[in-house]
Amino acid sequence: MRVLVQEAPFDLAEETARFAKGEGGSGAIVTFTGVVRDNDAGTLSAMEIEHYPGMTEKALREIAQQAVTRFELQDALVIHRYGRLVPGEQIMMVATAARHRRHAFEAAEFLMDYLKSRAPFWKREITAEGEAWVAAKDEDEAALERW
Amino acid sequence: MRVLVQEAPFDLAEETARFAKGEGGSGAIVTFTGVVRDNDAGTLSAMEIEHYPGMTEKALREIAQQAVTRFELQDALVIHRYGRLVPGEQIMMVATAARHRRHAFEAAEFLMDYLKSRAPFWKREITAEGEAWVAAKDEDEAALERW
Amino acid sequence: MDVLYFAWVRERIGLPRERVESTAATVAELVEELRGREERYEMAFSDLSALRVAVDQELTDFDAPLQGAREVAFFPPMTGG
Amino acid sequence: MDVLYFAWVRERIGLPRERVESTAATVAELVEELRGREERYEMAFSDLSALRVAVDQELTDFDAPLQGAREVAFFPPMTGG
Repeated sequence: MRVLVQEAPFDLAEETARFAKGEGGSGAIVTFTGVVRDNDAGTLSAMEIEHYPGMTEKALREIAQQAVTRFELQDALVIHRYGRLVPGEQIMMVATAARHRRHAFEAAEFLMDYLKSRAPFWKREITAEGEAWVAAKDEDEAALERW
Repeated sequence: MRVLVQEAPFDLAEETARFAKGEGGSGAIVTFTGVVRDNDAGTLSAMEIEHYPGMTEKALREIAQQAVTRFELQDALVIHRYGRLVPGEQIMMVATAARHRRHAFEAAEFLMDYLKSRAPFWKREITAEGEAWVAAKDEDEAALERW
Repeated sequence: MDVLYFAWVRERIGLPRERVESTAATVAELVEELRGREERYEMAFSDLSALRVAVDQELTDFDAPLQGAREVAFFPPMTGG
Repeated sequence: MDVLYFAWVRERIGLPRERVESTAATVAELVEELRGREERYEMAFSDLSALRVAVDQELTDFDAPLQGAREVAFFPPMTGG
């Protein structure tokens, strides 16, 4: 299990290769990568991500450990960035390895649903029109009820 | 959209990086990678994959196109190998890019469910005890009913 | 038309493809003709529920018409992924 | 104890963390003390349903006891991923 919270970009290809190499014959590997998306008006200049140093690592580790236990994962990876990111940059990734594809998929969705609403990150959008904190969505909270 | 049917190994890291680079601000990227898994007894020496040249490419292309339309994907990738593979080798991968993570996840699962039962591949396991064709599972056929 | 066999269907019949002259109107009729040939065909086609069929590289069922078909393939349920 | 503020809670209060001497038994009591201080606290804590709280880096609720707590953090609902 590997959990990284960092300001620097990560290398998706390298992380994916490393994870696949170490997965130990699990059969199924799922990755999810989040990318900063421009807004509909095309005016997003940056996304600033604030976090809670100390608690973030702890929360991510707990979420990843829950996923490993619940979905019988061989391995799990979580990388989440903070700081100032521009459209097109990768914000975060998760990877899961399991013997059965359904478990690998479910675990990755579980990780994402929990990261969205239970890991102490806050996003702020900087646009041509001004700056604003991204509001949490009711649907993100509702997504946790599946698990 | 990219569909590859090949005997040679593919480079997961390179394919993932290439896909992520071309995803055009979609926000969410999901990949699934299938790896040859040893059997429980640890006696699998190889997995031989037979396919139907011509129909395979056509079927994969149709399945990928359906996923793109149905889940509003920005892009989709399917790579599937045939021939003789040993435990630990990567058999196949799919990648999906969408604006919303749920769509990217669902599309990858849709692709996998259809690849399992609707793409003309047949697996044969070569073990210390002998050789046998892998039987299709009822649950794989049932999985299609979700869609 | 060309008739193709894959996986254990190919093994039972003993060849991957052959040219078949037939006036069968449907896949089912073609299967009946083949079964009448030799025991290895009878063995391969003994349980149609264990078989799948594609006509001109499209999955279809045993009721499918063969008019104009160039290629018919028989194989067990697929195990991709 | 240390009290931390994140995102717009930090902006409204005007600082990221401060040392607070308090005998509040619960998070809710601590919030009441802070609201009584200045208008910027009153503004930050006006709608508790829009806030989340962590005690010693564990998410909890406003009824949580503060006995032995070293660090309390207030912030809006999280938006990770």
